[in-house]
Amino acid sequence: MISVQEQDFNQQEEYDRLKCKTSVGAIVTFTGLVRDINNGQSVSDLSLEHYPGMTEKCLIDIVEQAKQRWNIIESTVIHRVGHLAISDQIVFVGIASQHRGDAFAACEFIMDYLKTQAPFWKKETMSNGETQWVDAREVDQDALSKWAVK
Amino acid sequence: MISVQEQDFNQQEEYDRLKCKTSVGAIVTFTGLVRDINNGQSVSDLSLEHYPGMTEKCLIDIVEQAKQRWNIIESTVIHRVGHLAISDQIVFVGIASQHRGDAFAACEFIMDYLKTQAPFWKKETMSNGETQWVDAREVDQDALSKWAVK
Amino acid sequence: MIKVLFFAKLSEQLGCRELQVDATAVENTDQLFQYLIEHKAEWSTILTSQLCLKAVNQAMVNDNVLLKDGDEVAYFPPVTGG
Amino acid sequence: MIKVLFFAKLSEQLGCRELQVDATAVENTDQLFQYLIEHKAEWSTILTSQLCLKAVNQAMVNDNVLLKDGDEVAYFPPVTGG
Repeated sequence: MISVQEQDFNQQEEYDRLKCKTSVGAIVTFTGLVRDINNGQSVSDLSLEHYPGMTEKCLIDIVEQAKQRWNIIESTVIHRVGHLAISDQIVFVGIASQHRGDAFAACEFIMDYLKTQAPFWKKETMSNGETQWVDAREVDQDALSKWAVK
Repeated sequence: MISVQEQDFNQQEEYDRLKCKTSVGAIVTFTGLVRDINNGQSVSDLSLEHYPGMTEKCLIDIVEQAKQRWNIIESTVIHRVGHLAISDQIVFVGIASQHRGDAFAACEFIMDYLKTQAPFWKKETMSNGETQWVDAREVDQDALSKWAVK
Repeated sequence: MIKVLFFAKLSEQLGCRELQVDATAVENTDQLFQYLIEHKAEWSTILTSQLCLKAVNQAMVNDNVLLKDGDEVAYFPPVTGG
Repeated sequence: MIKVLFFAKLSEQLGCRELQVDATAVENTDQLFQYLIEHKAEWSTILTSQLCLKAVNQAMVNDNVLLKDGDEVAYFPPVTGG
């Protein structure tokens, strides 16, 4: 399941959906939240812009790549857009597999690719009222190297 | 939070506990479930024996090691013991961090060490009524190598 | 026509979210970029002073790509979702 | 006394979960293991035919370890939790 949406999502519902088959032995979930501090500056809220159409295509493609590399029984990617406050949920990636190795790797792979490939952009409002577009982090680009085919 | 317990646990409750601070930007959870098939054989249920006292000590030690290697804001490890049925939850590891890299690594590290160090033993009842102790898997021992200090 | 889209900081700086470009005026993305640089006085500086990623028909591309009538080309800063 | 515990498959095979051994009879874990092997006829085969892990005072150890009165020593198969 892939969804780009304004509304919030529910951890238990998403977990239960992943847990639906008796062959599932391992579920890994990742949730990204709006932090109160980014690069040392105090954040008061966030808005998320995206490229409708391309975001969905891009997420489908990333999940497809993960399915080719690891055994995945169920997968979920949810990314929110629009206005978000501190501690709000931004993104959810959940993977159900037979074994934990596949679930961990696929979940982290999807997040690493999403971070550098999926057309979302964050704009922060700081606690002093100023707004600024978040800069891409080099560390996110570097994170991709661990998925290079050896 | 570390707990060895007979009773079930709740995904949402554990997630909410991890999410309690506004500095948290990433939550990774792992849940292990009773699979219907193990090593090609049909399983009907499972009982989990442990070494009371040592299990808790061992889990505390593993979490402590993780905290020395990664930035962890909150952590939870729950392991059930006693009688379990298919699809029942066995183990939960949840990590809350500022950034996803720490949360993924610490969560997988704790699971890999738990799998090879913590004194729990599974006994399966097969669908034909026979019982057998689960054999340790070499792949679990191998999984430790990725955490060797480079 | 070729549909050109701008997103995030880039769209704010250019003061433009969407533009239609005559497909007969540009053969490929290199020519389209040149067209955009010359489109308004300040666009040259904005488009060349920072890293702009591009997508053709909603797939990211690095190289020069042939364009045809009906194509959609988007320009945007490095992504920051997740 | 030294408290000796067996777990899981090993405890089933030996038909024993717990045993008290006189601390004056064994100085270290090697001697304790020798004592257990000789404790009952069938224990030798059971204890030497498979991988037995050991913990002294609830911490896993590989090597020979000195024992004193009040110590707790456990033997068990490779763990299979999680």
